[in-house]
Amino acid sequence: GGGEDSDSAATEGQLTWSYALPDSAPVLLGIEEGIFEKHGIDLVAEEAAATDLVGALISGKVDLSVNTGPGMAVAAGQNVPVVAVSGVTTFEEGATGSTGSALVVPAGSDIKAPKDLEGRKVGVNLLKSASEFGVRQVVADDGGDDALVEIVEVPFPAVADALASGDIDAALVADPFMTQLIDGGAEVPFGDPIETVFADSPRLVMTSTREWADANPDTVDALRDAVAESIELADEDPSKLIPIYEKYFKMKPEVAEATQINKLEAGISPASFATINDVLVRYDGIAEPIDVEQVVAK
Amino acid sequence: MNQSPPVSAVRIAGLQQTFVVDGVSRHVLDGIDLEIRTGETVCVVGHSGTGKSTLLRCVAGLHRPSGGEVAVAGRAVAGPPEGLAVVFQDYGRSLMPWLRIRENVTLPLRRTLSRQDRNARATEALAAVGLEGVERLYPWQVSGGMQQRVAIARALAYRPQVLLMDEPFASVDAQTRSDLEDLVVRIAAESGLTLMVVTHDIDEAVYLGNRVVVLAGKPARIAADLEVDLPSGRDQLTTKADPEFLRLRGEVMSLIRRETASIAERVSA
Amino acid sequence: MNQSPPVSAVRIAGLQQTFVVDGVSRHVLDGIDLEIRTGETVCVVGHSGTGKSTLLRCVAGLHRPSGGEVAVAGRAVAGPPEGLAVVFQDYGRSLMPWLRIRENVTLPLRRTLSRQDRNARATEALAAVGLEGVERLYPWQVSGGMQQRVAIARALAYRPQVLLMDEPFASVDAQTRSDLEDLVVRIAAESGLTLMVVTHDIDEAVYLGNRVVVLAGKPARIAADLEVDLPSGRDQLTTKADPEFLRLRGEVMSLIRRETASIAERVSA
Amino acid sequence: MRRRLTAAAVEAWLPVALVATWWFASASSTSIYFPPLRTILERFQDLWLFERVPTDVAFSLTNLGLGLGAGLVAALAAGVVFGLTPRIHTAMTPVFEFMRATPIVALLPLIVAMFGLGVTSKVVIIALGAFWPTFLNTVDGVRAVDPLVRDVARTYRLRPVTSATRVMLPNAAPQIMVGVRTSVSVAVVIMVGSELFGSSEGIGYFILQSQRSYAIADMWAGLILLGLLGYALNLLSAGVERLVLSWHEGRRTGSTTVAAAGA
Amino acid sequence: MTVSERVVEGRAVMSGASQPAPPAAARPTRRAVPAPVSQVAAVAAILAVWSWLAATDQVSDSALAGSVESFARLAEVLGTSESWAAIGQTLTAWSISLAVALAVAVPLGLLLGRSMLAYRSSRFTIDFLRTIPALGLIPLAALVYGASREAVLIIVIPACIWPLLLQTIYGVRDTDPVAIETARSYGLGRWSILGRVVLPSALPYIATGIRLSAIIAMLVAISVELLVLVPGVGSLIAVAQRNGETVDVYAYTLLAGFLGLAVVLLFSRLERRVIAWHPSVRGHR
Ligand SMILES: Nc1ncnc2c1ncn2[C@@H]1O[C@H](COP(=O)(O)OP(=O)(O)OP(=O)(O)O)[C@@H](O)[C@H]1O
Ligand SMILES: Nc1ncnc2c1ncn2[C@@H]1O[C@H](COP(=O)(O)OP(=O)(O)OP(=O)(O)O)[C@@H](O)[C@H]1O
Ligand SMILES: [Mg+2]
Ligand SMILES: [Mg+2]
Repeated sequence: GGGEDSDSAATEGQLTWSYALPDSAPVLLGIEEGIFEKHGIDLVAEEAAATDLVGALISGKVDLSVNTGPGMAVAAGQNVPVVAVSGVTTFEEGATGSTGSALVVPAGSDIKAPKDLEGRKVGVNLLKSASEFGVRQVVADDGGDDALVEIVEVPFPAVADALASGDIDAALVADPFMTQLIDGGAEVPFGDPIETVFADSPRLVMTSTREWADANPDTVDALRDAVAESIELADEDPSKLIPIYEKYFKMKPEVAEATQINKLEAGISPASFATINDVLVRYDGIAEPIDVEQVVAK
Repeated sequence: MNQSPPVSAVRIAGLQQTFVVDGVSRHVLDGIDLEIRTGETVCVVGHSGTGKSTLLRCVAGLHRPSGGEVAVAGRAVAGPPEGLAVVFQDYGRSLMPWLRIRENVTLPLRRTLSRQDRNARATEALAAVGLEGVERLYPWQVSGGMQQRVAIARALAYRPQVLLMDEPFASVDAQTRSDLEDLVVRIAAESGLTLMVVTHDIDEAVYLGNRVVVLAGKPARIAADLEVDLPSGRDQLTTKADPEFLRLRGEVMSLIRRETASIAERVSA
Repeated sequence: MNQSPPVSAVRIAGLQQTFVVDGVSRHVLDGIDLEIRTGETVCVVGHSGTGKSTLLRCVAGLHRPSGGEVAVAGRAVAGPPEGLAVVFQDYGRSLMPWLRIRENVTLPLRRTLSRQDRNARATEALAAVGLEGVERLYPWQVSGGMQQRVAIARALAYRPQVLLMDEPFASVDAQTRSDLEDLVVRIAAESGLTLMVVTHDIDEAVYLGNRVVVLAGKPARIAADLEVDLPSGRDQLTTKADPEFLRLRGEVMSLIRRETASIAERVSA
Repeated sequence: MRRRLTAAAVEAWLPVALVATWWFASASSTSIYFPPLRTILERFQDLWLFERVPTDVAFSLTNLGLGLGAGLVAALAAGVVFGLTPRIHTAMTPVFEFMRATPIVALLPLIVAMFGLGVTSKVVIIALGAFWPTFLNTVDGVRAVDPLVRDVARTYRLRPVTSATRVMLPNAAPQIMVGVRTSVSVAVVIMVGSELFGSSEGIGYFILQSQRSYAIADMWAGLILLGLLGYALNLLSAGVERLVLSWHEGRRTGSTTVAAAGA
Repeated sequence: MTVSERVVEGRAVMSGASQPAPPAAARPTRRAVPAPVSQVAAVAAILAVWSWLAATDQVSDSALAGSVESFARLAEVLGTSESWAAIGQTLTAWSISLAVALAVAVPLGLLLGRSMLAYRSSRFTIDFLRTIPALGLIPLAALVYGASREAVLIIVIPACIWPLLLQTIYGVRDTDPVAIETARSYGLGRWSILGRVVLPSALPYIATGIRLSAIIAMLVAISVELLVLVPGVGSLIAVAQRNGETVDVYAYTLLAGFLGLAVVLLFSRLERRVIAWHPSVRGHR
């Protein structure tokens, strides 16, 4: 059950799950379609803010949450006992053919390759996240010095003006802002650095505390199966996700229609954390590589 | 209404004042007509609560009258007129507690005088009212009577053409009071100041005034307007013993008494 | 110090008061000794700024004296004593602007009386000072003299054993003033009230007091303590014409004058 | 000497007691969000004494100083005008109150769009936040001026500037000061918020980054720094207050009454 | 009813206060522009600036929506039960916070304002805590209480206690010493003086504090809702922002602004009643 005095609707046998990011949509689809019920799981979904995915979990307010691969690594690096129960998406583009995010520059910018970002200012939505690490890594991979790139946090709605005024020279943005910017003439010189860097690393994973996972191995298995089955369903027909976006993320139909979904992947291989370890250690996201066993539920 | 000749410093015509409290009108002044010539001293007497202060405030342009007209130096009063100073009845509250006594006195002089001149004037005016060595104190550090004299000094230092004083000597001892009376008489004579003094001391009214105006009734009207026919070089001893002084004093007293039912009569027990 | 007998309502011994302003000591009261018997009326006179109000505040327990002792009803004063009321010189500020006049008067009665009794007392006391029909106004809606009378009514309604009044009639007209004087004399006689009145009106001091204390000097001491030997059934006309009255009045006046250099002499002209 | 010791003891006992309580209560804490105070203080020493002072602290304090200064000056000027001019007050109140009630978090993109990502937009939102408490108190303080004092100013026909600086502002000063002190702490809070975006340094930035990377002891160390900063700023405003309001304190306490003869 | 009622040419129009009666009809009067007209003019001016900013290329569409669209959308969302539920949730959190703040800050402020000892003892602690930013504590609140109303309250309550506490302390200290001496000399006890003299005299300060805190409570509640996605007006804004629906963002922001305005108007009216005696309300004598 949920936390002892949680005011969520969780009753005996129910599991509460706080979701965030449109990548959660396949799981929500599974709930809608009764897949979780079929596996004997009564999953209640509650939306959470993207910046607050660990707190409620640790305090026992919810049983399950979501996180990103790099986010989990950072948490594990500080000994936060969060484990991945199941994967949902990776950083690769999915059936819709786009990750829905990219690095954009103003029309006519002389930034053509990652190395050109040296000495420039790049806006990202969240620092110390895959966005920042991705940008730094592509610059390094291109033979540049990422220390010369200044990365600042810019809220998506402000990116257009920040680019226009020259406050920043490039920005890593996601939809629907990416499409708006491109429609407005912005250019995408070299794709999505996050995808480039992290590729098949887990993007969205479903998480729980280690304690919970250890105590409920059967439920963990059932959850994995249910997620896998939900993903299969979404993979077969991505259009099924559109009503989910509308219902759970309150998107307008046009926006829901245009929303991209990354590659769906329920499994988490230990190897898939190799890149994350590598990159995060390099950029001080974590002090030393994490033990993958430590972040994936058995 | 006909144009007032410039010789009248204050002209009040058909003045009415009404306050509305909790929806009930309190009619305080009704049809006051009064003309004060330049250089004249008019004392206003009347029992407590008649409307003396209200009248003064209308002249000072602090109340908009409900009816009638007030003109000072020939110009209709809409706000406080130029060259007019007021010594308020509530002198304590009229001093700024954040300013030292000297600064309180020099405050109105900032428009016109240099700092040095201001200070000189303040020292002079304070000395004139018998206050020396208190320039650097705050108003709340001196006694009630001293505060009242600071307020008087402030008005004198301003050198107004028209000076309105509301019970200006109420809080000082008898000796200081007569000294201040003489001071005011002398300044009025020397500088052609037009003076309107509200007082509840009938001796003082007759001693100071060229005219004594008795305010009485509810709403208040001018019950009497008496010329004081005393020699102009007044002094406390001879003037107050003058038979004319005593006659006027008696007359004013009886006029007021007629209007005022004695409290004693009204008290039940 | 020896135990004071209960008959003395107020006993002041060796009272000293010093204010330190900007590091400079201003020595105001020095070695005041005064004993007021129960039921006695003592008037304190002295020129403006001598320290009369300061003395009163020490008796009321509002100032801690710098030296000496004050006892009221045989008990040393540390804070305001029981059964003592004060009418402040600064009456305007002593009324609470957020309370209507009736509530201002009943405020001190809340401890002891029911609402109905309180209101009855207030109405009675207000009537006694000549204020009717103003119970529901706020203090700032009535004239200065009326405010002063509200403060007096509040003190009377409280029915204190010891009443301290600081220039209580300074802002009322002559007629009301004599009525109030008589009222106070009558109440004092009827109820055995011990009264200490600061006044700058020498006539009033002699008329009201069983004793007149003259405060003078810098720092102030008691320059004279005169018994007033007038018949106790006083009235404004006969008492004030009594030769003894006139003699005392003259004596007090000359005592004060001796101490006060006339302002006129000090003004440089 | 003795008196001074007593005064110090009075000031200090509560903070000391609270810190002690925190120290012992957290000593064996294993909660990641509530690390032992000892750990926090160690981090505090490492971080703020004085490694990050020239960068984060200097950056934040500059923004704070500029924003607070601009906000307070604007608040005083506008407060006097509004307080003295009922017509302006009446006309502008709905607009002002509406603006005041608009959540700035929702308008961050607009502010970035208008003032850029640099220091300007940070200073602007700090100024905006610091404006209100002082402004409201100034308006109310000026409007509360004793009517008689206002009459004095009018009859002596003081120049508007004299009237504002010598009469209205000093009269409102006690109330203005409380506004200023609220403004100061609001400004610190908003300074932290302003470093939510477009920053790569600053105390607020540091705290938020620590939080996101689960360096919770660092976050607490940052919060403690802010508290100390707030206290220091308050000392500063209390000093200003002592200067500005000495008359007020004297009148209130009658502090000029001193028992000279060793009573 | 508008705030303009509070001041009509510097005089209060209300029961309890008094004013010189209006001049006789014959007198030429210089009437001011009626309050509503000037207010509408001011609002129109602001709307014009907004429309101009939105219409020109000063600011991109993703940062600023047009004024007409935003108001139209506001009217639309006001027709949905979802918005009303959100308003209800925000107002509940707001009213609880303000009530708690009042219940704590005013008595505590009275105590600290009257007792130098208590004030000195707590000065450091208060100044220290006052400056710890609510924003920094949001994750902690979310940790302990999740995305729930408690998380909002735990942040909002302190945020509105501090200003109110400070205002009360200063208001208490501004009580006229003569008034206190009067009360003392009439033997009023400690508590009577506190309740009958000090509190009424501090009310104008407290009233300012309440108006400050009321808005702070609203702003912080909405911000917490926005950042932690606690249901309420704030979470509506957050969702709209995430989905890039600028018009919605502005519609809900307007909604928040109007909520605040309503609150201020309510308190201004209350204030006029409670401190009818005060010069700022009774106007000019
Ligand atoms: N708080 C204070 N600080 C400094 N000096 C003070 C203070 N209060 C009174 N004094 C000084 O004490 C002296 C006596 O004041 P007090 O008010 O007792 O005079 P008083 O006899 O009542 O005069 P008055 O008749 O004018 O009211 C004055 O010179 C005054 O300056
Ligand atoms: N603001 C006001 N609101 C209502 N009534 C008022 C106001 N000001 C004055 N009054 C009333 O007007 C009347 C006259 O007041 P005013 O102050 O002019 O009297 P006064 O003649 O100066 O009396 P005093 O000698 O006692 O000072 C009083 O009855 C008073 O109640
Ligand atoms: Mg009067
Ligand atoms: Mg005195």
